[in-house]
Amino acid sequence: MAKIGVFTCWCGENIAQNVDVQHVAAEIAKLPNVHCSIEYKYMCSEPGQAMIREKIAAEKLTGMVIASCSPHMHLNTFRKAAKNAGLNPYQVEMANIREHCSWVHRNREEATLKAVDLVKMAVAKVRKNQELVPIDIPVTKRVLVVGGGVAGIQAALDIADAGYEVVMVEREPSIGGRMAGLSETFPTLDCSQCILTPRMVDIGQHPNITLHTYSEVAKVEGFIGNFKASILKKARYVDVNTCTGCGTCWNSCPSKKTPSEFDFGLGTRTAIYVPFPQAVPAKPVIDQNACIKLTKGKCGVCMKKCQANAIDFDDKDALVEEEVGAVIVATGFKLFQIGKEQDLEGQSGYGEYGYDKYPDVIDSLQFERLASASGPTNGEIRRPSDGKVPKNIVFISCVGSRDNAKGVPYCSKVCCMYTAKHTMLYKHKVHDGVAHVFYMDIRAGGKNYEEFVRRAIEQDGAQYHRGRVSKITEKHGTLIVRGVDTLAGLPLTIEADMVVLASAIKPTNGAQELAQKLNVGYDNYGFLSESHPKLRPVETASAGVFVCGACQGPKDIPESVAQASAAAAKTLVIFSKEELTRDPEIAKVNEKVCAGCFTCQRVCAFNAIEQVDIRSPNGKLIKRIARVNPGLCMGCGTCVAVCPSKSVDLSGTTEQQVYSMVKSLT
Amino acid sequence: MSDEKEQFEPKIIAYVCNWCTYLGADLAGTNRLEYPANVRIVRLPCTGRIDFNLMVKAFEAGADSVLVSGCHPGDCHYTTGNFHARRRWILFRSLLDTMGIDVDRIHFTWISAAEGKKWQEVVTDITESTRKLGPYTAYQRVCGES
Amino acid sequence: MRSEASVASIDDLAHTRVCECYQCGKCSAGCPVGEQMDILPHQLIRLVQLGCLEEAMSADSIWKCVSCLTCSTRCPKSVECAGVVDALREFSAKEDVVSKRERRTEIFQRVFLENIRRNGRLNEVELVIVFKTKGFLNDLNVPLLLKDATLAPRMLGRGKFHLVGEKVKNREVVQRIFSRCEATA
Amino acid sequence: MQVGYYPGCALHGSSNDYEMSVRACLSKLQIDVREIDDWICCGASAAHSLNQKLSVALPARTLGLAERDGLNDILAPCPMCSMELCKAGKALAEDPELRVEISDIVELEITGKSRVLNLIQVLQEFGVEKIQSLATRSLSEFKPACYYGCLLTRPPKVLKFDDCEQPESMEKILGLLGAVPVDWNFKTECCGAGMTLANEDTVLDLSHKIISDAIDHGANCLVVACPMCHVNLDMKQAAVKERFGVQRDMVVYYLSDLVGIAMGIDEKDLGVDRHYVVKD
Repeated sequence: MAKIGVFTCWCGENIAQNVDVQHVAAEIAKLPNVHCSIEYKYMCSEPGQAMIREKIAAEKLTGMVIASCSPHMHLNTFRKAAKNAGLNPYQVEMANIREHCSWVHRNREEATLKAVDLVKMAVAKVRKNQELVPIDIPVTKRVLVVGGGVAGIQAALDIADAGYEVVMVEREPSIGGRMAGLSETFPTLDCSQCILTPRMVDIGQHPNITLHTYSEVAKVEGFIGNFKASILKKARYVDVNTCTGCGTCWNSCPSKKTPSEFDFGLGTRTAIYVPFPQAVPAKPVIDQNACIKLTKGKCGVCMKKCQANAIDFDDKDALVEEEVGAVIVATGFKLFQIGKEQDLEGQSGYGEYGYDKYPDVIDSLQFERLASASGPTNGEIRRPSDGKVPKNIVFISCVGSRDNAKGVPYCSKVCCMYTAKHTMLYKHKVHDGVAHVFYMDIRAGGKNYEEFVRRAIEQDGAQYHRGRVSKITEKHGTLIVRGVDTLAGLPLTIEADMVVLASAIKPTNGAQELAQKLNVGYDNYGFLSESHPKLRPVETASAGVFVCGACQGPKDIPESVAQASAAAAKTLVIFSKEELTRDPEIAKVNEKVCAGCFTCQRVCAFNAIEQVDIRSPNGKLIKRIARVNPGLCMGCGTCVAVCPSKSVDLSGTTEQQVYSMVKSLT
Repeated sequence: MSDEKEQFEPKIIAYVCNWCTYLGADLAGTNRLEYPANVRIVRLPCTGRIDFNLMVKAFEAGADSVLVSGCHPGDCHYTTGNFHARRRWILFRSLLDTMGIDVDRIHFTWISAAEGKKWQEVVTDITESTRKLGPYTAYQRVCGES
Repeated sequence: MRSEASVASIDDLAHTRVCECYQCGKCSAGCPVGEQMDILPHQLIRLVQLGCLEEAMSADSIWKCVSCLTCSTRCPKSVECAGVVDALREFSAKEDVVSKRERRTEIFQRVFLENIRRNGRLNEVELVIVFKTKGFLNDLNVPLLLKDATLAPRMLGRGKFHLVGEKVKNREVVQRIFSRCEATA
Repeated sequence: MQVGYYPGCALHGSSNDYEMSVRACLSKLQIDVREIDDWICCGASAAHSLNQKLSVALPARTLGLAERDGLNDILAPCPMCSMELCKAGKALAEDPELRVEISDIVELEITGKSRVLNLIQVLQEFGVEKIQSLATRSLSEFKPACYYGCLLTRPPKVLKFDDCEQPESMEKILGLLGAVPVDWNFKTECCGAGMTLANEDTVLDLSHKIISDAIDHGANCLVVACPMCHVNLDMKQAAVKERFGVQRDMVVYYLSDLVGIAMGIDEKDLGVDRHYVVKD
């Protein structure tokens, strides 16, 4: 027989003013199973809680109702009190007679009547409550970091330094990402490689970090605390363990004409190569499409020269499995393609700017390589067509960004800043040169950002024109740029030696496919969705999967790094416990009646429903039914509503509980 | 109009989600926004949980109107629960209509945690409109007989 | 006369929404006749956005426009800039606020349409003679009247001139089409 | 292959050399060209400048006549006509209300389903390889700057023809016939089009830029597929020369002229001798 205690709170005058608390307590005392009904001035106060604990123990209560404020306010307080007194915390219900009653109804008689109803409903519910035990899930204290750019590096080092294992997967032969190719960084103009490469070395040498470069995530299964990732290690044809990175192979490779990915086609590389001298690992890969031995069967110079016998032309792609408890996605960005080829419908590129047609029209990442001391020109600004030092450069902002017709409608956020930086770097290297910038708005919100842009204009003399460029043509090796200065109301034609297009930022190739593997949402452009834009900025719809860096939206280095550390912190929260405790108020399938229609599986937003085969002892399939994975279920109850045979129910809000609440109003 | 009808106080049962509308109603309280005392809230995790049976049970319990309210589209705490609710809602309506249930007594709305004011307005409107419709004796008669 | 022109009626005629323009100026940058314009294309759009329609309708530049569609084609917001210019021209002519300096261009367009109304197809000789006469009556500019006169014999010599122009058989229907379009516009 | 034919006013007026050339060329290819009976003017820029409704109704009448005669494909060698017909056809096909209204105005039922093609499209449909096989002489002495002007590719959403910024369809055809087209900048810049009479200054200025860029990039002739471009670049070339002092004369061919020459048609039959600027 249920023994229910009901505790009605005055909340000082907050409730008592408009609700006759004593009347409520007296009415409720008449209900069946109500063992005691008590009112008190402040139930949440320590004396109030002490009284509750006493009553639970003394009266051996099996359930209790607190009639006071919103459960969002104090349900946890009273559950804790119950637990301390030996009552299962899930046997506690609240009736909200403050926010939903005394505060919103002035008529004391009506409010009191309603309060009685609300407490009755809670009593009806608690009669059907069951003891629930929080679910414990073991945690694999290892994290998978996808992407080895600055965001991934930061997250990985934070977690590894905290003493946990990190598995890092990077698609390219080396980690470093976009930042490794940048020249100097705004607003401080510190050298990008100087600040990044030591961090890259840390990754390579950290005892807690396993690095898979030239690898991709093939599959991820499981749930928070218990993921299993398959990682495809692409054939490298070089044994990283025996290779010493001496460089003999790439210095002797006869296939030298492949455009360098790292230099965005401004330089060339050999078939066996490291993308850049500071690469981590500093071990080469063989490009199977460029290698003469692999394409034509003859050559093998590198193998003959290699003292360490590290070359293996029979190398094959391989899958490795890694078990992890959390995943951090840091796959970064690529630039919008300015040429004709586009990867999204409705985007068409900029034929009017002649990118792909005029060699001296380049994009902003290419300019970074020209300005970089380790770049194809050793940091001298020389134009690609003839190596001449350009005396006039036009920089164009918002190419692809804020362009609903051809590109993407959003602002790429960093272009204003790096364009200002480009003008400065150029002026510092070519003192008699003129840098023109066409912009629509200057977006320089950030610490020392506005000052930086003003410095480019006021000290380094960059010529800023507010307006877009309409067309670029070429005459005798000079680019004719037709733009406008809308502030002066003048069409402008500028003869330039080189044009740099600040192309829009888009998520990198394959980000959407990865998101699908991880059950993480993404927007129309492929940027991954965080679970709340303000309060859960690195979490995703998948528990245990976090995002950071430009894969979530355009952002600069400081922001990427900050978000990466946030993702690391969230991961460490998971790792701080031996076992994860999950709320037991989740769905459960009655396997006896489940007909295996799997409607529930189709509506579940969390992939929490699995198909399970029920077999006879001799292995014969009896039936296939649905089962809820307690690690994934979030307890929304959508499956309960759609189940045609009513075989699923939601603990804590069972069908019987809801029915009896409603029935109590009859 | 008879005095009796003027004094009719309808019984309204509201199924609301825990994360948006319940908090919206809490906010109405915090801001002391007064509204008629006719509504009884049943707190559910998500409107996705609401099925046909819950609607019928409410009328069986003597409700004169039923209100279903959850998060705005795109704001669901559980990503898509409210979409499923909305989709099912379209089905319910015609099904309930076919069964002879007065669909003017069923209300579906979205109220966010920030919309205390909207909660006040919705409850006031529904109370008023239900008061005009009068007690749902038609259902109660059928139900009583069966 | 109260003006019929409004932001809404211009949007309607041009099948566009001028409010979408964010004033990047790409239209003005690419305009082949931008250098000759008193008010640049993006400024025309801005005037319409602000509701300063009289200024826009009496601008020289709406008649300088050669309808090459470069502006509309390159607009990042897909605003039909050339369509807006057409709408402004239509209202400007209807409400008789055409800039004095650009009357000749407007007269040319009117003469062209009258020619089509009469013949169904363009009669070039008639077009030239009527345009020259009306243009002369407008500004009494003798050099402009006589210009190109020397081209005529050369054109005749090359068989490029038909003194008697073509006419369509069913000219009544053409006239009815004109009347109906003028009535509904 | 059979196509409906809409010459437009220019080809039946001062640009009759273009019509000669098109007809000679298509007849050599044995393309059956059927002129739309009693077609009317498309209204050109005068209509869309002064009466938007008229700018739909005039081309719609012609489209209706073509539909009545069962002509599904219509060749309009003048890009202005072609664009106006396409634009009206698209508007009519997409808007049922407009379709009813305009059908009443023009006294013909219109669906807007006929395909309107420019000269390049007709040659492409016929098959460039087939033209190549009919060629009797190489165009190797020609280094044309192919000039598309405004309305062959614009507005791209209506015409859906070639790349509106860097078109290449004429170069492909002429290249296969042995010509050596030059890469240049002003392929799609405007020449002033129909403003020849109303605003000559503009036309001379724009034509000058086009002709000099073609010369700068090593062209020895210009190729157009538009009667108005031809007027501005050919007839006005003397005036351009007088005002700006261009170094040399540039013969301006219609696309059909060069295709015809490649197939061995006599230049006289193509009307090439009637151009203002002729080869010395």
